[in-house]
Amino acid sequence: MDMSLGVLLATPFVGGILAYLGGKIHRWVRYTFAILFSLLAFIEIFFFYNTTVGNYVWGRLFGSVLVLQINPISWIFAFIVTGISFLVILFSINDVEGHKGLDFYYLELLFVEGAMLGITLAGDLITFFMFWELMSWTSYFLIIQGGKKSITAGYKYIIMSVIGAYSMFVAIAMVFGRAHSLVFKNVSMLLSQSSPAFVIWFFVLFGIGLFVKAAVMPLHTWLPDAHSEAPSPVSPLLSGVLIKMGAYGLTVLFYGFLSVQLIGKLAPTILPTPLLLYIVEWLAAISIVLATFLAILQEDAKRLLAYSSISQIGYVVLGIAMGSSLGIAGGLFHALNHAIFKSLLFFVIGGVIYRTGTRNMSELGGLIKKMPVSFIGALFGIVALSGVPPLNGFVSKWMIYEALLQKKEVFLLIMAFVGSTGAFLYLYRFIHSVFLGQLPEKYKDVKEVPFLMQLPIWILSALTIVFGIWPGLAMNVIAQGEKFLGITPIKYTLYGFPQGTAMSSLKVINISSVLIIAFIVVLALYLMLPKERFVSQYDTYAAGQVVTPETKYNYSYGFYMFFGRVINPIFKWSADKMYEAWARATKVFGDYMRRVYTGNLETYSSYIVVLITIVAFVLLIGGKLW
Amino acid sequence: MVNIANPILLIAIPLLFAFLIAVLAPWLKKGVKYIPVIAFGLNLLVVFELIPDVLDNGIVIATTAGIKPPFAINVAVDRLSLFLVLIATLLGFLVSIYNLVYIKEEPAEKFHILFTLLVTGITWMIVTGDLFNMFVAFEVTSISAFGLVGFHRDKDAAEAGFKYLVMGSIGASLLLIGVVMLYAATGTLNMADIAEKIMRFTFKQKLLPYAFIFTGLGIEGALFPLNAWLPDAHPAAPSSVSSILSGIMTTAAIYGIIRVTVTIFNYYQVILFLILFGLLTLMFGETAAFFQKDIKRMLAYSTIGQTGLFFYAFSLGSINGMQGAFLQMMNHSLAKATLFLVVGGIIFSVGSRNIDDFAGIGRKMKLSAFLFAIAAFSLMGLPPFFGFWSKLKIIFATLERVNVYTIAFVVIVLFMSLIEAAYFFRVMQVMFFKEAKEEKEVREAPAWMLIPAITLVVIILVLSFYPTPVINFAHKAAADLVGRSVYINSVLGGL
Amino acid sequence: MVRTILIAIGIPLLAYGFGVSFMMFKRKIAARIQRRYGPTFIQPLIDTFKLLSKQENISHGIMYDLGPILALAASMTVIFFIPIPGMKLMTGSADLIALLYIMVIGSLVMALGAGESANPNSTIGIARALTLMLGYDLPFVIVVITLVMKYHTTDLYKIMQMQTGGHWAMWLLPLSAIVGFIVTYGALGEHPFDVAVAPHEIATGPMAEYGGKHLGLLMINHAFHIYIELALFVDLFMGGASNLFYFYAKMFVIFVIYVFFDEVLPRFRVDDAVRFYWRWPTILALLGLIIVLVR
Amino acid sequence: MIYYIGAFLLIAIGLYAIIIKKNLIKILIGLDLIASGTNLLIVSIGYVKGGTAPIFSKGNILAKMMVDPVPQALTLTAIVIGASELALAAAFVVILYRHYGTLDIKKIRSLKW
Amino acid sequence: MDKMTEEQYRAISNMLRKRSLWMLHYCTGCGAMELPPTMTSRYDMERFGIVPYVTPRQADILLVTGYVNVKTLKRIITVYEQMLDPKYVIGFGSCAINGGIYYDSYSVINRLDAYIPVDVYIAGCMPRPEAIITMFKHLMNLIDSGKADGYKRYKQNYEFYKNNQRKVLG
Repeated sequence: MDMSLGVLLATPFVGGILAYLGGKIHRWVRYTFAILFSLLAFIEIFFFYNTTVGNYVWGRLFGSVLVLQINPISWIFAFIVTGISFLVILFSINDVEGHKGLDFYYLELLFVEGAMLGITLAGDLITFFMFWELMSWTSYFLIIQGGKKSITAGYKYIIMSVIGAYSMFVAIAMVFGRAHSLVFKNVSMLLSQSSPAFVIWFFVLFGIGLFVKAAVMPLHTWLPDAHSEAPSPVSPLLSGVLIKMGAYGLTVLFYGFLSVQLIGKLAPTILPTPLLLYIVEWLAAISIVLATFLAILQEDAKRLLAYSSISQIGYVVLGIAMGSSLGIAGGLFHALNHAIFKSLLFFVIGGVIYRTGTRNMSELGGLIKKMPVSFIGALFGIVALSGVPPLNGFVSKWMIYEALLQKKEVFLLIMAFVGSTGAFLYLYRFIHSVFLGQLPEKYKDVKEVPFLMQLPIWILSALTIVFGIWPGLAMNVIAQGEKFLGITPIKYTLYGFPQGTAMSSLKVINISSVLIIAFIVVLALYLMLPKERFVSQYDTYAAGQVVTPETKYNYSYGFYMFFGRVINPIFKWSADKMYEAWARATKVFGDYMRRVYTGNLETYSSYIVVLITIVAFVLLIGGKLW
Repeated sequence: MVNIANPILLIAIPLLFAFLIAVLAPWLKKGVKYIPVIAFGLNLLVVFELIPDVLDNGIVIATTAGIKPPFAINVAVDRLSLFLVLIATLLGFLVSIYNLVYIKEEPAEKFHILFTLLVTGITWMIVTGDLFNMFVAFEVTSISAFGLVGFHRDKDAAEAGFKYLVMGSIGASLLLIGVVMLYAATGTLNMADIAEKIMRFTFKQKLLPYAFIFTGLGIEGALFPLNAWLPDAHPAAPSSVSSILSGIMTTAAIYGIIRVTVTIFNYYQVILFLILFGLLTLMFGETAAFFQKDIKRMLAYSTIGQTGLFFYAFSLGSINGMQGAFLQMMNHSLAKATLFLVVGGIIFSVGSRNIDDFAGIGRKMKLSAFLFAIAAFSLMGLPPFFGFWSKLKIIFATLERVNVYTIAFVVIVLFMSLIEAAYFFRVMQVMFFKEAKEEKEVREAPAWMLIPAITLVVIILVLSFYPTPVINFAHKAAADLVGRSVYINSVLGGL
Repeated sequence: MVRTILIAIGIPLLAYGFGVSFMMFKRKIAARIQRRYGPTFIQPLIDTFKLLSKQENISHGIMYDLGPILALAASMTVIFFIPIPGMKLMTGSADLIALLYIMVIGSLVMALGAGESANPNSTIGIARALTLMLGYDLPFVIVVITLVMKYHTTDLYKIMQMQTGGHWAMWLLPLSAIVGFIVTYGALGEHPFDVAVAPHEIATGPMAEYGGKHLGLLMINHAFHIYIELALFVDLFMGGASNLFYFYAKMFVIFVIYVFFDEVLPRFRVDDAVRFYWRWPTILALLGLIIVLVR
Repeated sequence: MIYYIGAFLLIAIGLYAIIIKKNLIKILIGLDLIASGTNLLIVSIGYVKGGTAPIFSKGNILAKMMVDPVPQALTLTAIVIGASELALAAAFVVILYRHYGTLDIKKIRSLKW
Repeated sequence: MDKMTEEQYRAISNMLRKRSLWMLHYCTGCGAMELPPTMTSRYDMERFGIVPYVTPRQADILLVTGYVNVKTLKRIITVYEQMLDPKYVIGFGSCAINGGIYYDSYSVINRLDAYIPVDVYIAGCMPRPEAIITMFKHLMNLIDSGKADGYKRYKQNYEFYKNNQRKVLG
């Protein structure tokens, strides 16, 4: 049983290498290996359903053992990783066909999957960090395959990732200096015995690394660029899975290494939540609201979705940081849901880009008639994302709100709500500008995406319904996970939550069945009425003016310009500009610094003299500067 | 039966062959170029023979003239030396294979002589147990390096060579002064003996000689204010020489400093201010590298940075720190040598040293680009490559004690790693993802130039996925070094 | 079982009756305010019938058809989650928070339907409506939270029950009630918040391309909408009612006030509407919330 | 003592020449001065006042009165090395002169940071 | 039985339809001047269920108020074709009937009748509100009795109308 974890982890890596080598023979060999091994990993995951396998030692280093483990919490994330990766590979086959360096692409894709799987399976900090870095640079190579602009975006991504990872590195090294063992259990034991200052340092440094990956404001600036510039099939992987690794890390940090009680002891608790968690909650809430507002004002479809990801990951972090059973369950469930619907939306827009070649929303429109399947996918995606019943986003958002209400964190709740309402705005903008409205003349021959690209859309659409109506399916694992973390597991039913879990009970099945019955009734009424005839899109009201195909009679540029007038004052300052200013300052400073290498022999010789003097002097005063 | 596990052979064989080249050149003509390969092949054999001995006993000592150590020049190979000798010989061997194709310019035989002498000098410097011998080895290394840097005899090479020469000879003089001062104080030149005798001295009495030796070796070892020759000299030299200079020569000089500081002066826990040198070297090297357009110059600056990194790790003064330093030395030697060799091949094909001209290399010279990438990853310390483990160790060693200083050190080290990652990623972007402006006919480098790089990359990969033996070995080496008695006692009382 | 079926049929009819009667009253009262005679009392019913019986209907696509259908279905769904006198209905399945989201389904789907009509007027109307929604959502959420904090439950029925006997939230939380009133106003889309429809600017916005049976369904939906907003306000702030007559009376009082405002005020520009909502109502609502929290 | 001061003075003058002087030949002279100073230092360390050469075969000379032989050996080595270094440097100067047509170090600055 | 219900349904629907006439006034000339008093408090058109509406999709009556020239005719036809059956057209004022004082202009259409079917004309330059209300009453009677069948005529004689339109519009 222990060995099987190693097998699971090795699957994507082996698949990647085989796909790479197979690609040299024939492209279908490559595809077969890629699909086969990603599917294999996904299937292997189910052998670990609801099990806790600990401590498969796979190596030793510096006196610490390297351990793999799996528990229900990591299972959820491993499930997301393998599932979405599989779909991404399916989607890739048609989408990136004909590009250069495809063997390398699939290699990287499977390596990213393997690295993320490694993160979820890691049982000690060295393994965790190793796979974390591996994930960063392998995904970097995926991102920069998206064209010219993506290189800058990828550069930003890798720099920020590396900064985050190094921050985490310092935290890990601090622990290693004390514990000399980095197995999760020892780490939590050490932290429970350490001084508050040490724990806070650890928390902050480790947290920064996770926040960068989870794109919590103000460390989010890499995300909009990277997600929008990456190749279409990579964006779902980034948005759906990669940023979830941050959420997983936070869960492990908050409740694996530390615990609510322990964090509570670090600072006086006048608040409903321990201070550190409370700060995290506020950061999450701020990213919810600001990212939502930014998403509303975007013109680029993928950029819009990228900002939406920042906002939605805000909910995840908010839920996880809450510390209550319901909140954590909500956060984890939202992580799962977000992986489903955001990947779905990115797949859809990927298909649209594949067919039309643009992602500028003001150039698109009216694709519903040409790409109905994509439209249905987008519809499910936006309904799920906006948190409207009966799809899955509703349940998790509801849980987070109820948890906030339970803890009386009202201001956070207000922000979460506003973010959610704002989501209607940008999501409507997304679906309208792409699928509704006027079909531009140049896209009148656009076809639906090929079957392999439809498949992920169908599967994920179905999942939004499944998890929306039967949230108990997910709660089953999440409750196990909470038990594993030592938190009271959440009470749930298959269709919702009984009285006492939240402020009030919830039965999703009732809402959806009433909705469906009402729909059937109204549809019956509608069908009894005189039949309608279909008219062309140009037969539309234009105050008597005749609309011709040459006329662009569509509203899609500057969709919420009037709203922009209201909120623009907030965005005078941006974190991105600040970072760029820092980078520039560092660069200028560095440029001055390197002028010591003047290239003049006499300068260099004088350095020697100066140095001897200094060394002699320092030795004279005892050789001790400190 | 002659026991070939004798460290003296390490010096003797290549010296002999170096003179053989000079002698045989008129007859062998082109065939001369195979002599260094044979020489270092033999050396490699010797080193492999030495390995089990050193692993068993911790140290192997050889003496000359049959007199016991304090009075005779002796050669001692302990774990640390073995570590470096192995790398030096390996690099010497591989690079001399590389030279078979790479060196076309005349006078080739002089190049081969100098090259052989260079590697010999480095090996000598590492294995010697005698301070004055170290000076001589230092000079052998330096002079051959001066010659090799100026080998192209063009504008840049001459200027760089001249700068290097002036700096180097000042350094040599300083080193000699230091050595002589020690001799005046103790009356012996044997390292172990000096170490024994110098124990009676007060801290301040030891100062001046140490300052001179440190500065002298520091010039060759590329410590911060003394390293200004390096970014000129390394790029000016032929790529194969650059890989030796960057890969092992600075490391050997740093080895000298380590040996002097720890074994002779026993200063390693006292003079923590050496950390400053490490950090400054790191900072200036990496920052300057970030701005370079010329790839060899960038790599040269990166060498300065790496040297700073492992010197910093060494000057932490703990066993773990030294372990990290040794690992990083190894990583740097292998990776940087690979980089220079690969870049040499690329420049050979592209005909330019400007990074921007490398656009599209990733497609046309797949193997070279791949080797470059692996070596660069290892140098940057990306997992799962070997550099990751060494960097991990360095950071762990720094944070054994958590205080404001160590945190600040770690921040600097990591920030500089970030800059390093930034410029290497930039190069790789250009190589792999930028389209070439004009379609030039670029062919893969000749096989003989790739084989050494491939070998090195294979070694890196093996170490990456199976680092445990090396890590343990480095730990033992560090422990031996810090527990000075092993060295001193076995040299003085041994045999 | 029979009772359940009766309720299931009766509640929508009742809601429609209530809603359509308000529509009737509205036109009559408005006429009287303008010193006109006004239309026949059953004019809205006539209009609806006429629209539904139009002999020709056009469609721009499936989503265009589904828009009004789903909007109406969603409104009918919402009705079952708002308690009416003596009946809990399905409030146990979805609490106040869920209700807020169920209420959105209709508008969202309607927006999609209108979007497919490829008419920029519709799109602008929807953009405005959504923006306005974001505007009034902020104070409304604060008000809802205030109520939840006050009564320690999110169950609408329980909130209603706790207000029986004259302990109306309107008296206990006057600030929140005022804000709730203004917000309901915006949700109804009457002057000065009729930015989404704005017939003179953007040709009735989302409805620009809708005619015939689709518009008929939307008129029915409008009746439901009025009922939903008013019933929610009455349930939240006026303690529901003990019987249907009181329920109707309370809704009627509120509605008459709306109509008065509606008739005398001009229209906001949409960003001004948002600014308005984010200024005074929000401040008042926050004050109300803080008062509840502090007590 | 005077030898030591002299030796260090020579080294200092050499360094001065390298740092201040702009002519390549003068820099070479500076280098030579440093080497000479070092050699002087080494020899003076082994020097015993009134001592003789350390040749045992002549007999009847006290070991105490002998000059230490090791520094002399060192000096010889150092002189050889110094000479070769200087020769190499001179070669470089020639090459530089061929390329630049001048010996002024201010004009030989193609390599910069 | 079926026929009976059909008849009754038609009767009822006509009865209700005439009570709910939503109009779209196409203000081509000065005739519209008299509409505001008709709509507002003094004459209160809403008494009869007549309300001005905005888009052709929603409206039942197309009010062509004033002269029609070639350019506006195109718009009128578009609007008319966008309206949903049953729909009615009212020629409002002398100009709509025969060009009025612009009868000899090069660009004015003299007979609206030839291009779209007009159900009711109302004479006057311009018609007073009383006249307008009388006209509406007349239209209601026509609808009630099923005689306001302009939209049917348009479909039956589609080719005729199209030909006429084509002649003018080219």
